[in-house]
Amino acid sequence: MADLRHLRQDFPILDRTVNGKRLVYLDSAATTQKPRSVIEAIDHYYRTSNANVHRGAYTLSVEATEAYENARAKVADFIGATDSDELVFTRGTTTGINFVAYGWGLNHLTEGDRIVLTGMEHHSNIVPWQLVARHTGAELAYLPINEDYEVSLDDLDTVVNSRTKIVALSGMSNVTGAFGPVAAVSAAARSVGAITVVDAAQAVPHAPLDVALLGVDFLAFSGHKMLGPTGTGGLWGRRDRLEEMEPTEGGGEMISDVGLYESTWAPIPHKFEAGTPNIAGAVGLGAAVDYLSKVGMSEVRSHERALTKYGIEQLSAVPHLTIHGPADLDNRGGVISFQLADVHPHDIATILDQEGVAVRAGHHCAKPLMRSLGVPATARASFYLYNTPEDVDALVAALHHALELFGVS
Amino acid sequence: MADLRHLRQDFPILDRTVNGKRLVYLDSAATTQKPRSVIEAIDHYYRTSNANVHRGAYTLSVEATEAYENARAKVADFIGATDSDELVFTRGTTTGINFVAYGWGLNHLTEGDRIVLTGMEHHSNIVPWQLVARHTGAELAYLPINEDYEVSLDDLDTVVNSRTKIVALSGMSNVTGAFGPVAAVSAAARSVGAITVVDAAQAVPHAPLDVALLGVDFLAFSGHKMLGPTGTGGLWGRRDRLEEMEPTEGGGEMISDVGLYESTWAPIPHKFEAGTPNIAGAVGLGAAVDYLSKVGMSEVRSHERALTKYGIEQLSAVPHLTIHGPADLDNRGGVISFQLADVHPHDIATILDQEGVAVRAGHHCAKPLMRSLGVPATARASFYLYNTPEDVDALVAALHHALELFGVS
Amino acid sequence: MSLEELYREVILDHYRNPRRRDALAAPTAHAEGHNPLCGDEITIDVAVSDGTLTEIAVSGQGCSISQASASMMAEAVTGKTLEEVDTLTGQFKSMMGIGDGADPIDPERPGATLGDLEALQGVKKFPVRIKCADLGWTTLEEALSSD
Amino acid sequence: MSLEELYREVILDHYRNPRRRDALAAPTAHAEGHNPLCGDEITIDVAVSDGTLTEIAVSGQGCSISQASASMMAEAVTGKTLEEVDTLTGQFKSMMGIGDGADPIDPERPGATLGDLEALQGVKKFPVRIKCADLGWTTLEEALSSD
Ligand SMILES: Cc1ncc(COP(=O)(O)O)c(C=O)c1O
Ligand SMILES: Cc1ncc(COP(=O)(O)O)c(C=O)c1O
Repeated sequence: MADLRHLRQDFPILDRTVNGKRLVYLDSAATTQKPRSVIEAIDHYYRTSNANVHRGAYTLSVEATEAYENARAKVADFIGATDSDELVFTRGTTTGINFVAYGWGLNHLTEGDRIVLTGMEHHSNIVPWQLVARHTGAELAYLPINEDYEVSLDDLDTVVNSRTKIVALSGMSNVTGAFGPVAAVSAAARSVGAITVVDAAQAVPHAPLDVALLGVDFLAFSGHKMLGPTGTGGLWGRRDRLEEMEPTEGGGEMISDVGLYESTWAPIPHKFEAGTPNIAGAVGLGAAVDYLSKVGMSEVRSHERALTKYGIEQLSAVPHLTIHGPADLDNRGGVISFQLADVHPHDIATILDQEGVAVRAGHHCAKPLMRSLGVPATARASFYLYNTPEDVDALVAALHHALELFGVS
Repeated sequence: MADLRHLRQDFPILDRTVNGKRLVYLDSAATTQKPRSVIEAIDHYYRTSNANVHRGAYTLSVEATEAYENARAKVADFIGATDSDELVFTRGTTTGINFVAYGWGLNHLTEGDRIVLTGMEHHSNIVPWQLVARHTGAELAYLPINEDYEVSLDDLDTVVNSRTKIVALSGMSNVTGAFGPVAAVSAAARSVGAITVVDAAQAVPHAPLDVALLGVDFLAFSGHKMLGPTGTGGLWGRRDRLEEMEPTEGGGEMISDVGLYESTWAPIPHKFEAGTPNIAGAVGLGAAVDYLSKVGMSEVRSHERALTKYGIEQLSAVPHLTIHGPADLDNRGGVISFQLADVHPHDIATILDQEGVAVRAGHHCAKPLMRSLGVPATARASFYLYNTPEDVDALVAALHHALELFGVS
Repeated sequence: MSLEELYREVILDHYRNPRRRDALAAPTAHAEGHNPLCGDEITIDVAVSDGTLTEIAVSGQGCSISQASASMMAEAVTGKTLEEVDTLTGQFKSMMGIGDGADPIDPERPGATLGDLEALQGVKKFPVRIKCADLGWTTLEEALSSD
Repeated sequence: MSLEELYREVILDHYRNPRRRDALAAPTAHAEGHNPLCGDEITIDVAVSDGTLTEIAVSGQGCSISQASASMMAEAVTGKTLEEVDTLTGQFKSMMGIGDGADPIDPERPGATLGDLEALQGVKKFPVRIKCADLGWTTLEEALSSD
């Protein structure tokens, strides 16, 4: 396992205790902890350069604009975008997907057109399409998951049919950890002239990714899931797609001219950034990307792969424990959902919390997937670069305690 | 003048120099500086309690949820809302107005309906309505400004006619400082069954405000213009209006149930908060509101009123200087836009910057208003609680230098 | 805060063997409750006649606390007058530290008024789980008010 | 960074008395430039015949730098071949520290190649204003490429 243990000291929160125990944070799929460099970048911004960006002819505003646009360049570079105009700052993955749904979907879909999703999507990649389908008369169709928890490609050619205009899928499930078949699906989409939208909330933070090679049209991700501040994220889009997309928020900064009755838009990416942006957030996200780049995304991936291997092994040895997720480590990331006997996931979370172990319990904003799994909720442990095998051990020990409390043996 | 000089030490950035001079920050209408308590609240959140909110059964997540929801209660209370469910966290005023335009406007407007705006609106309170008008076939109508830079009520009863469904106006212009006639206009709106939407970006930060007394339906404001973090804001709406409003972003947290083809929504305010919110931002905004409450909003207002009086007096004594804004101090806030001879506003900003004085130059995201004023751009000085008469003096001295450089006497 | 105090045997028993699950032949009211924060669900049918809650059927899914609380509640309210149900609901909420406090209980001896339901008092020390314990009761209130 | 270096007399003169404002009788190309960051605007008409920029008309509004730069540019390019205009544009951008550097100038003696335009070299020390100085040139490039 790539030993990244020395990184833990960069994360102040990992020093705290919970219920008298060392904090064992296993909920990075929900949001990640922040290294000192990110916290300090925000702090430094407010103490030295805070001003509104653009249209400012004074030093502070120039500094703030540079900090903001430099962050854009860094984040664009991090995902392999050669043109930083293709990177729109958003509040998170959810906002990014909604922008595409409303901004591109609304004016490209008509009655009877098809939007294809998969059976493992997060609500963020379902609800916006339902809303847009309702507005346009388009229909939704799903690529289901198979018994290996992977998106089934059996009916790819019939599901992605000639009426299909948009295919939207996750790069990695936040429930099962399964990678989405982005390459196969986007090829099918291209062959019928449809665009591909990737929900990369779990993909961008955990492995090297290069949008220039992916062959997709849009890709949305969240800054707060990759060491960055809350309220940040990015939407990458191919230049021509962004240019044919309508803005979904109107206001300052996104305009070229405003008349009483008509307005014209600024060039991309500003067209999609109405109003004062989350400047300190972007600066913090830039620092997060610096941190990740220094560690190296291949290191992050191999660390998590090894930790997932260890986690699956150890959890599989816990009696009455079932894991919902692919066995193939090359086809999954560091998210492990499980059931433990008849102990409800919320009870698991409460019991683990007493031992300082933080896991998430619930439907993980993926109710349709939960229905396929046949469970209303799971408990979920998810890893990041700061986790260690000892964290897995603490989890396993606490699960044994849960079995005891529930009198299961 | 309410002497708030002692507050300056709470703002670390005010210690910095710009081009070798003391920073004289006169651009608070664009964004405000942050007191130490706000910067530290964000820092503290990330160091001790960072986790995703809601659906978390572990300690950290409960703490984060409490911090987030406590911030909501504080902000709601700050604007006089008795029911904190009526306060939706947004990214800023722009997002708030867009939510109302798309969420309420789209499903309440039909062809031929009217949306009434005023001649002194910010692009944020124009462009969303233009977009929604285009989608619905509604028309826009304007209450113009008069020679005192105030919204003219002469034709109120004919402009706000029986087809009017929405009236949207600013509580205070970010260009002229003029207060908007919210009471008169909302009464007219009510009498024809229209709703009133207030752009309170410049109103909430600078004077006491009580939504329970205002008699309006929606009110949007920005956290970053009231000492809070960038990327924060609030949309207040009357409960019944929020309930009849559609969500404009779909995703996690805002749902009650999600099926493959249909979903149902969570109760307000969560219905409007799709995805992971800007948790640290909300916490910082809560700290900002604590700070302002401690100072007292009446104090803030009287300090700014006195400073504006002094500013207008001193600026009026500068040769070749014209102020665009009402003379009546009871009808205006601490924003002073001006022209100086034939020195272009950008040149003014550049020259002032050499003296450490930060003012904004441009159209201030209010192009229609600039056209009424007959100028393409103005220079603008705007005040907040940390400004002093010495700041005005530094501004005036630098303006004299500008006249010299341009050889005007 | 001890977990043993939370997961009392009687709670696990109600969780595993929930009472009053059988559908009613002739319900007079119905409500569905949902805890959006965790996803727990409770569905309630009641039959009320002459001011008395004569029968109740509970179904749902969720954590041990929400399901056990609803099950115990079902036992406790059957055969009671609506007024008694109302008082009991108030007393339960008092024990949880929520509600309007109009129906206080003796905090030293909750069992004296609440019987088996006393077992749920450990929940109070786990604030996130209070909503779980309360879900059945809130759903019952809704069913009775929709009547 | 001295303001006196930025606001040279020749710049203020071009700002106040912009050259080549008269509309062209028969323009062969047209472009409108806009600096979204500050709102400055430049509109250009040109007449090109036999590879030579025979006439130009400039209008617009904005800061002294953008307007003076466009005015000086108009003077400088009139009567030049398109190739010469292209080289001059490259040299101007080199002086501003932008562009591809294909047309270098002697940094010690910019006036040797740029003449009056040399007065704009102070702009380089005010990074926000570089876009202002460049606006006219970019607009001219657009007009010529739309040809
Ligand atoms: C009057 C007015 N309305 C709206 C806005 C937009 O606010 P924000 O940029 O925070 O969305 C501003 C600030 O620029 C403003 O001054
Ligand atoms: C796969 C996936 N998509 C989308 C989201 C939504 O991200 P955000 O809440 O940052 O908008 C998440 C995170 O919850 C996720 O895991």
